[in-house]
Amino acid sequence: MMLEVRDLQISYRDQVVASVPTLDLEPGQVLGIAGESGSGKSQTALALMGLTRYANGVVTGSMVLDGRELLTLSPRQWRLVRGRDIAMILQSPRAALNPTMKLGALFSRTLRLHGMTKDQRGPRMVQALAEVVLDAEILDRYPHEISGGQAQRFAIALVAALRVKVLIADEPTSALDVTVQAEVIDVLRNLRDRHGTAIIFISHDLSVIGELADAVMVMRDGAVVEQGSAESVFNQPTQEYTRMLLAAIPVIGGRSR
Amino acid sequence: MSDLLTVRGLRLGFGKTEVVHGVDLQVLEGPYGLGVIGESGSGKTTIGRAVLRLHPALAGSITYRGRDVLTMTRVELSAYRREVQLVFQDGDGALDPRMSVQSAIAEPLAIHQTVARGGRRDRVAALLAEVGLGSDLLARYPHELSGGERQRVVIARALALEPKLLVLDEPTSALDVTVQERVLQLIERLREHRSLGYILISHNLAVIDRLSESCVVLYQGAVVERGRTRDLLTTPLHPYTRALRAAVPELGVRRPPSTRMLTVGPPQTSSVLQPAGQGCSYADRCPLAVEVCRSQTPVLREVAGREIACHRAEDSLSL
Amino acid sequence: MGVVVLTFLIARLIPGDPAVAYAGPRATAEQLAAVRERFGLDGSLWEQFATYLSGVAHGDLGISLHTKAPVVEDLFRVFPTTLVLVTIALLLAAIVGIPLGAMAAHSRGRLGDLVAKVISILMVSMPVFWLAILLQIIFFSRLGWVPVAGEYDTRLDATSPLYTVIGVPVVDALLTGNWVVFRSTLAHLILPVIAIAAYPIGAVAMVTRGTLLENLGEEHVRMVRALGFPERSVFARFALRPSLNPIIALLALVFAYALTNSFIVESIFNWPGLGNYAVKSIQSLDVPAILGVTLVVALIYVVLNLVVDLVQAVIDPRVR
Amino acid sequence: MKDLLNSEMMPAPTPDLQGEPRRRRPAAWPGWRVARRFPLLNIGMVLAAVVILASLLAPWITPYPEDAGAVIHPDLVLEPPSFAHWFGTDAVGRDVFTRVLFGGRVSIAIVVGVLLISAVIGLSIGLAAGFFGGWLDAILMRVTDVFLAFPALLLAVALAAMLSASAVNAALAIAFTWWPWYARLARGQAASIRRQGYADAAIVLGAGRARLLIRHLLPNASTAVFVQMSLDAAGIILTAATLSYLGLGAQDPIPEWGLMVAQGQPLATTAWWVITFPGLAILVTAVAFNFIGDGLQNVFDPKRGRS
Repeated sequence: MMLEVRDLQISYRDQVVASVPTLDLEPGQVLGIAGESGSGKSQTALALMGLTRYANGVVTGSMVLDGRELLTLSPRQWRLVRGRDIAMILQSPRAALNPTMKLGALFSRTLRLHGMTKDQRGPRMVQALAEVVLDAEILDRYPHEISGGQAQRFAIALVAALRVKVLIADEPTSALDVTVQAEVIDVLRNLRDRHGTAIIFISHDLSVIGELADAVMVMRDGAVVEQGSAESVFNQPTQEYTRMLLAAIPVIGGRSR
Repeated sequence: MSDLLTVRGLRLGFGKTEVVHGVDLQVLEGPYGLGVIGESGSGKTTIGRAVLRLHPALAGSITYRGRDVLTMTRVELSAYRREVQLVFQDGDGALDPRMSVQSAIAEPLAIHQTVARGGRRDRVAALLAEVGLGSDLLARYPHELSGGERQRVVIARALALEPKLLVLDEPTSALDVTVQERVLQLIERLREHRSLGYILISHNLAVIDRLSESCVVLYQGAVVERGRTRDLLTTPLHPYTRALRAAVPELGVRRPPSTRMLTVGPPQTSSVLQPAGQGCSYADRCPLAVEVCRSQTPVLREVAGREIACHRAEDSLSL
Repeated sequence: MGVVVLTFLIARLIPGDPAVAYAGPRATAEQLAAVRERFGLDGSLWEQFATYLSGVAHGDLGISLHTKAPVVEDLFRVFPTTLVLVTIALLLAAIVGIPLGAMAAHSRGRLGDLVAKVISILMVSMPVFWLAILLQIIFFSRLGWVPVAGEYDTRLDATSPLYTVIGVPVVDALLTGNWVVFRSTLAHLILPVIAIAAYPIGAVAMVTRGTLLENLGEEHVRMVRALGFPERSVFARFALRPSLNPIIALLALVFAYALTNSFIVESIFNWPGLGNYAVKSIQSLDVPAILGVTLVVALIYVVLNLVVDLVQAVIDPRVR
Repeated sequence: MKDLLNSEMMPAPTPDLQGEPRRRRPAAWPGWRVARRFPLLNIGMVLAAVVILASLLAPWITPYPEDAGAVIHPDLVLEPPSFAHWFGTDAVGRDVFTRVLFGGRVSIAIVVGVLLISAVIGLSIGLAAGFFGGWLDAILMRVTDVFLAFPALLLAVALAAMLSASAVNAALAIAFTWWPWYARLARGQAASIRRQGYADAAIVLGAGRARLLIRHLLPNASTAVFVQMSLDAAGIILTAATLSYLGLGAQDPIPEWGLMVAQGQPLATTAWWVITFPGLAILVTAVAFNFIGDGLQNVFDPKRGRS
């Protein structure tokens, strides 16, 4: 098992906002975390990135990545994990890019931070952009000059260039139009197939998760309600709440006028 | 059946840029739902606002039960707005943060004096009950309500004047799925009980499918396809509608990317939408585009029992 | 244009007869009439305004009643001194205020934040005239650490004569390499600069804290943290840069404020600048001079806004 | 100490066990319980209360109330602080403590007067401009721009010089320079509220302009105006004191803080107390109002925490 999480508990000011008893991830696997607002899914993502401290939260339990315990790492050691082993893409792709920086500058700085020489960086950037079907010309743009879908694909290119083991995608398509959402999902699937990146895909929308996930975890009010393979959760849900979530998804042709 | 609302050749703009280029819509007497499908930038919200004269029209006509809406005087407009109401997307902050639920729902009653002061409290409670909320919420303020509760309050307020026509602008897109389901059920129930006609604006095809008889698909401010909702969504013809339909994730159906009509398109070089000029506005993204698509703007024409603005509609039919 | 009208109206509406002020209380009626004619005070308000307008258009602001020299010349003489004083004070405000605000944002909600905030509020609540007098008493009269009054010790003229380049001693001394006088000018600058800088320091610190915190809560900061950037560069490079524009806008606003405060500080420290000139003009009902001063201030404001727009466009591509 | 400003930290997401989470944001005055978590707000309110009470009660709590007027005690000239004269005596032997307390009445009267005048003028103009837009907006905003192009203090100095020097005229001069700021604030508020969904909703429900203005605009703009007024109280105190210091405000027998500093300035090297205490009074009052304004800002808009 590449990533093993046990008894993870996230709290703010002594109030537990999310607890995850077990979460396992293998290379190339896509785990979908589904839940409505307030379910604790985004808090789980923050904890997996080691970013909870910046929101003054506390994490207990254990998170082991390739045999290495992450929770006991110092902030300095965490920095070397983020961007090398684990990366994250966020819900509002354009807001997630620094408004005063050209995309190329951010890309180049990030690769430099993780030890790539100048000669390595250029080809790596172009290759990664090609993987997400973006022209290298985009490197000369500012975030406000590109569309939301392009921004999200750019963020995925960053992750692809870094060759991380785990990508955490927190509602990566919720702010996008359906057609653009489909593009982003294709690009994520491509990333997984090409580099064997494991993906934790977080969404409020079970049907989007169904497009990509091998395993599914359903959360509610900070607790895990149900988890299992995608087939079992979608086809034979054991919990009433999961059934309700599934039934609530409006389907075309479900009820006709 | 007669028309409740008819929109003809409606053009709308912001400043000098036109964003809606001659749109026709038709809502029959209720219970009847017209779906307006569109993504961001399609002009769908502006159309909804124009129907209520919250946005000025550049050209075209809006007719409500035979009366011309665009030329109404202030008094006529006030009467019109008693019969036509707007339900916003929750995120728009449709409730005044400084008003309690009671005063928010009572506001239209107070303005139009339809219910005497003494009877208002009962009327408000009855409206709340109709949307499935208890009168314990009367003293609450918007920030003390959940998203679903707020949207129900907005609906109750819109119902206070017994409207005949509702404009529902993305009524559930800000809500969690389970809450969305309950709001959809509410709309379904109200349309039958109150014989409501409504324009349902949404990007969610499944919501449109469930709540509308007929629908139009907007792309960059123009209707590209129009027809009976069931036909249009089961066998979409316009390449854009097909792309939309293919992009909708469906549970348990995991299609390989190649079955989508729109996979990852060519790298877009321009972030701004193309100006509406010569040719089909969808040509750049369309897999079926040929020479004529770039030189001539397609107009709506009847193909296989529906209207479609596409030079290659026939070819699309045989795909 | 609006500014010109407003300044003219204010100056004309000041009660008292400027001709009397100029000619003295014992002047005869003929003398007064002569003065009025010479300064164009004899026509109607409209005529006076028209004359004045055409003068402004030609760069002629009339003749000062109290220095009896052309106002334009006076302004060129006194303005650079004030400009140097205020600019140094504002530089100090940026150098002290931005780090102070950044420190507050960094220790948000903890003791450092509270201390920084109390310091900032004390700075903006300080009556500038009182601060100037206190500084003078404590550091000059009591401790004798630094000199006051004037721009430098004029006794030095005997040993190291100062050559005029632009007419501002501190700059002249620097440009001509006159280090003795330069040291003296610096010592003379310390207290006035502190007095003027107090308010800007507090204001800059508060705005820096606010915009930094706003940016630190943005998604793009979370993103670079998630990419593994160290906190130092998250702060200095990724959060501060988008925060600079509000700070720059504030600096421009505060510049105007500091300019007015410099009037008071100048008169307390006997500094031969625009402020001193303005105060004397008001006291002697010197209409052309008052108009000139207000025009200069308004002009600075316009130029400042232009500079701010340019700088903001350089820093933030969204503004372009 | 760790929890000093904890309410400003990122709010912990509190799961709502009844299902959907309810948004928690302070829309209206959130009450004293929250106020207690803002130490500066409390210190500010206590300081302001002390200053206001002390000046209101000055005739009864000062040891020498007659010293607030034009009296001379040749035998008591420039006494240093002592038990009998806490803050010492001035150049004509008047008790500085008494005069400082009485001075508060002048300052508070000026603050209240200026705030009332400028807020009423500024709000009406600004709300009208933001609400109706169009040419009215263009004209009104050009006028306020001209005013704002001027450092307020300079304009006030010029105006005060033009009127005869008195506390009332100083207040009028300040109010005249102050209202454009309210006009701009109110215009911004009106324009932003006008874009909110609830403004459109009210129109659709049939609300006329008057109703929109009174029921929706005013209540929603009031928070920002309130915060601005408390911050401005500090600015007005400072401006008023500066005018008096320049001799353009209250005149001699009136105990005004700025004036007292000006009168004491020539003597300051030998009798530090004549300028120190009036100046401190200005500082403390300004600090109190700034604390309150800053605290209110945090209470109403914790995310932004502008200053």
